Amino acid sequence: MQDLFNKRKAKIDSFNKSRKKKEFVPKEIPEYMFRNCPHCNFSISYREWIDELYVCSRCGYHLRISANERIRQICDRDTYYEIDAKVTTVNEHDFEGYDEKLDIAQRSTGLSEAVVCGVGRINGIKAVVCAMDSNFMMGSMGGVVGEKITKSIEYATSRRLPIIIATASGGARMQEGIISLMQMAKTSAALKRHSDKGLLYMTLITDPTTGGVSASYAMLGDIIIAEPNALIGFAGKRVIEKTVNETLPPQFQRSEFMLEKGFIDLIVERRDLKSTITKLLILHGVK
Amino acid sequence: MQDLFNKRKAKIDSFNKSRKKKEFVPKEIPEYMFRNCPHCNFSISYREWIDELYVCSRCGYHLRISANERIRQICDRDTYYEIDAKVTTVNEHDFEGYDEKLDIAQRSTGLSEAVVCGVGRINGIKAVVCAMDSNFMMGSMGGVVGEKITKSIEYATSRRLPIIIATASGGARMQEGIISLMQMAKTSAALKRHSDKGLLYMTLITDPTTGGVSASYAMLGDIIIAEPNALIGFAGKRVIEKTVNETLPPQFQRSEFMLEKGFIDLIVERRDLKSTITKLLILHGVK
Amino acid sequence: MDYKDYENLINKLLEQKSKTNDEKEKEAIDNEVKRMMMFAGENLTAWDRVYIARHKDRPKAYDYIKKLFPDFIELHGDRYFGDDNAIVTGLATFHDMPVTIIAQAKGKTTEENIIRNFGMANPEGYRKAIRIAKQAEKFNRPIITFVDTSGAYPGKGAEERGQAEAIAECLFEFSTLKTVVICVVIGEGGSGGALALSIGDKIIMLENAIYSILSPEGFASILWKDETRAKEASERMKLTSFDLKNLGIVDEIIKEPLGGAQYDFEDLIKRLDRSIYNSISELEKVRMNTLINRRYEKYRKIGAYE
Amino acid sequence: MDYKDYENLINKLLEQKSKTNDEKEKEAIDNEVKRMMMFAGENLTAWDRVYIARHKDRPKAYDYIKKLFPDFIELHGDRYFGDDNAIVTGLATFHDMPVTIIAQAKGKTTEENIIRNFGMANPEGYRKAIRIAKQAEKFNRPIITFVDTSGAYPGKGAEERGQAEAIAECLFEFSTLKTVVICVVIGEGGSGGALALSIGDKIIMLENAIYSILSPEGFASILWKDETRAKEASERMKLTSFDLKNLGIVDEIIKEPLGGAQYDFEDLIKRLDRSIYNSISELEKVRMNTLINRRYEKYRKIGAYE
Ligand SMILES: [Zn+2]
Ligand SMILES: [Zn+2]
Repeated sequence: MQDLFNKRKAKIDSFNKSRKKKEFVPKEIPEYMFRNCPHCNFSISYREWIDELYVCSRCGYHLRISANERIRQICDRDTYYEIDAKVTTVNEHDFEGYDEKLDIAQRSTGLSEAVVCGVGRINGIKAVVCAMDSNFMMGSMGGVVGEKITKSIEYATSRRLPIIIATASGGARMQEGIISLMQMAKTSAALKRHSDKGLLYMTLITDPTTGGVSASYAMLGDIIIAEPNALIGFAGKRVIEKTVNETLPPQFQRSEFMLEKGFIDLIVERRDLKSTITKLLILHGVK
Repeated sequence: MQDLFNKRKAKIDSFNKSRKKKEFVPKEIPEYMFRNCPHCNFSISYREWIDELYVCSRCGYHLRISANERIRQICDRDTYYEIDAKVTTVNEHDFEGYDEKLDIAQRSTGLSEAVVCGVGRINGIKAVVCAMDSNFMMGSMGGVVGEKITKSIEYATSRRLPIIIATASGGARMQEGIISLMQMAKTSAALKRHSDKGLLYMTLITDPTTGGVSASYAMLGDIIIAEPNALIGFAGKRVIEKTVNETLPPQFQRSEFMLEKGFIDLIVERRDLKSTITKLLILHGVK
Repeated sequence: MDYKDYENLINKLLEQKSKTNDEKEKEAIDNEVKRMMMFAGENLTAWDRVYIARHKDRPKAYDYIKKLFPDFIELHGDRYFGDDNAIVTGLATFHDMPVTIIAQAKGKTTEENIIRNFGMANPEGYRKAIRIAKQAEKFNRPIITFVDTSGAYPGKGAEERGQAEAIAECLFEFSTLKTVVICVVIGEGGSGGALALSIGDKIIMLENAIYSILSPEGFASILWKDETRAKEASERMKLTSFDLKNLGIVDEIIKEPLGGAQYDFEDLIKRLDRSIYNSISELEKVRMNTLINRRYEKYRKIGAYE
Repeated sequence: MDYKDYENLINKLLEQKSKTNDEKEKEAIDNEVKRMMMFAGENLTAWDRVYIARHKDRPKAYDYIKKLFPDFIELHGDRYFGDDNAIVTGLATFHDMPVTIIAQAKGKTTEENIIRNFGMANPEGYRKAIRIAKQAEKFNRPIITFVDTSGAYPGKGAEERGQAEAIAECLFEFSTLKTVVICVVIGEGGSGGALALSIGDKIIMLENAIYSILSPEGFASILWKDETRAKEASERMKLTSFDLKNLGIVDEIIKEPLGGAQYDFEDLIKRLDRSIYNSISELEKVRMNTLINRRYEKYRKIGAYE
């Protein structure tokens, strides 16, 4: 047991060390020189994908990106450092197959969990920035994700900093059961304390943000920004279709739809994201 | 000018004096011994109307009642006294025909204005109670109504009393123009101060409550009670029908409909009104 | 053999009993029924509790309200969009003290369930809960919530009107509500829809109630793509009152009569009444800041890692 | 002759001018136009101002926003039901200071008016305004509202979703909002729908804007059962900026160029900018309690009788 923990800890430590060097080598680089746009099928060189922030230069489709790439796009170079990066599960999860799944997710993403939390500067303005990674077990929220998010919020509260969370999550981490559910309460309560201090919380909702993450911190931003065409909702489309016995339109639960329904403040394209966040920080008196 | 004012003042004074004696002779007594229910056409003796609080014993239809009758039904006998009863227009209203209309309304109702405001006890519990009278120029709200309501709210605030307002109004007093409109702001602001002191405000919405009164104090109760089948809305039915070009169902804007739409806490029949108000006062810690 | 199978057997025995005139046979049946009840009731699996928690005869929120708060006055509406019958809110006196009730109300009959949407709330239900809770705060009334839902309603309109936002807002607002909040899980406590009304200073759970991240069927379907493995899922989900007490999520378990709450409801009510009363009395002595901090810590420590 | 008739004459003269090559005639027309503009513009009746206030070419909220707040970021939605395009809300910097904008936005074209529902808000518009205003309070941003609506939308859905409640809530919340609120009446200020966004510390009104309990047409229709007597009604309604200043409802009038705001918008903007800036600077010096008390007294004294 303790062995397992040490092993994982060592792995993460070594990853953290190695990451420093690799920071500006986006890991989205595919094996092939070209990657087609999943939406319009246009063939785009990976150099262009990188330059265009993983937005299709032809149709504007926003590719899902990793947590680290997200942070690179938002924060000033060399200003971001993780807080409580090493938080990881100390309990043995007795749910069959979970450890293996975690292990695979960790290896394939190079992350210890589905969220990266830290402090950085955005055009010089200091802020806590958390980014979820949908490549890590669909960005599902278990105890560690909830804990890291909560610690980040508490960090922001105690230092009177704004916090920005980029969400990307399929919902709760089923394997952790009720512990996972309770993270909704924990993160929301931490945000209430942050808000009561008059501090700014912005959410950046990215594709997909559903289930327990949508029904907690994703929807609690003073300002809720969404990327174009991101899926945002509580229940899954299939569940809803089964419940109401009708086929839902393709725009259902998408950013543009949810803006019309009154739940999104603004939709921002990736190329304007950093400048918009900066302006919003300034407009909220953050310096 | 001053003459006119003195004349009206004298009239009101004499009315106020005379009212003391007449207090328990309901003025709804019709000239004939029987009055048919306007809803089911059942013939009911006026003795029965009085005994049944002007509710049809056959179909339950709630007749519109005067402000004084409302107060009689809510407050303990001999406990109610008016506050600022003499507030009346000192300015000459230069709107043609308005003085005459006021005069007729005053003569026919025996009231100085469309609302009676005062303090009484409800099963022993002290409360400010205001009742509007739809017989007085359709219960329209002009400067005097707004002023009397505001003074009553301020009285309740300063003495830490709950306030109950029974609304019955066709809306703003057109003849007073913008002054009338501003009463919405004035009364709402007074209620905000009352609420910020942690005090209880209950509205009793009676038929009809529309326009400026509905869009101000009628809808601001901590608890909003409605009488059955009362008309409650902002815009008039004909205006809406003209706007949307369809015929509205008969239950549209009625208490039961508005409860379903989430704007009414509870519908209470007249015979249960006093006991319900009493219970609600107690449940809000008023003694 | 599941509890449900015993129940079927018992029902058959009782039917047999009603047809016979033989006093001896009747007595034998009674003894057998008793024995089976004892055996089945004392060896309940998680899956059995799922069955009992959802049982159509199990008392629903309104049954508790009627017994515990006979002078209950229902208050309606969210003041935005509608009045959601899946969540019932109102005021009552409890041991001479004004209290606010917020309850997820399943129906007992099909007709009632249609009106109550089978206890699955829409956003307006959660918004009504927030409105009523804020009034409780304003007037210093303790709040008692009753949790009994398979989850928030996954409907089209619910999504359009912000189910996620409404639930999040509940979690947000209840976390610092300046009044004592007691939550009682009486039946099914499923997913965020149940969690929204479970943020309080004391969580009481009936012995056979369940509480989980989602239904065992949904769990099996998501993890194993096989809804029929719900029974298996339930055994792993730690959804019984005992599991949740061990995890520190539930503070107190109210023992149920053999077979479930409906078998001796009066007695259960007596014990629940005492438990709620004691909880409020105790918590009302705590300074408000301390209460809010403790509430925060209660949730804060769940899933906290070094 | 109404202002509208002069406008028609002028338009005809200008058309005539465009067809001639005779320089002398052109000059004569220019002089005549000038003379007529002067005469008409300096003798405006209330009904003329109603016409000008509603003029399709009159600058609308978006025109003011573009000029006064070039870095405006629009924020959407009430977080309950929808995003109402009849009310536009957002943030901007104004003289290096973050401000919140809440504006009733009529359109200039039919297409835009259909999107903006002709500037007539639904309840979600007022609820968006409240949400954005409360954020302004949280982050200490002054609020600038732009009032331009014939009234709240009298639609079926608007009633069902609580138009009355939404407006009342605006009046209630704005009355103690702990931040400076400046209201600018730029066009039509009609009924409770306009009042909802007119609760502030300083009410600025453009010279030719109107503000009234309802439209002159509605007024005539209610009082005299005759909509066609709107012109007569307008003269009695005290709806001009000068009337409202006399009544103590409006604090400052911004003079418009001859013929209305569109004839020299740049100049108007310059003066409006200065007026808003001065108002905020002055009011920001006032202690918050004093500000709120003064705001209360401002409305308190209207229609106060002995
Ligand atoms: Zn593409
Ligand atoms: Zn009748």
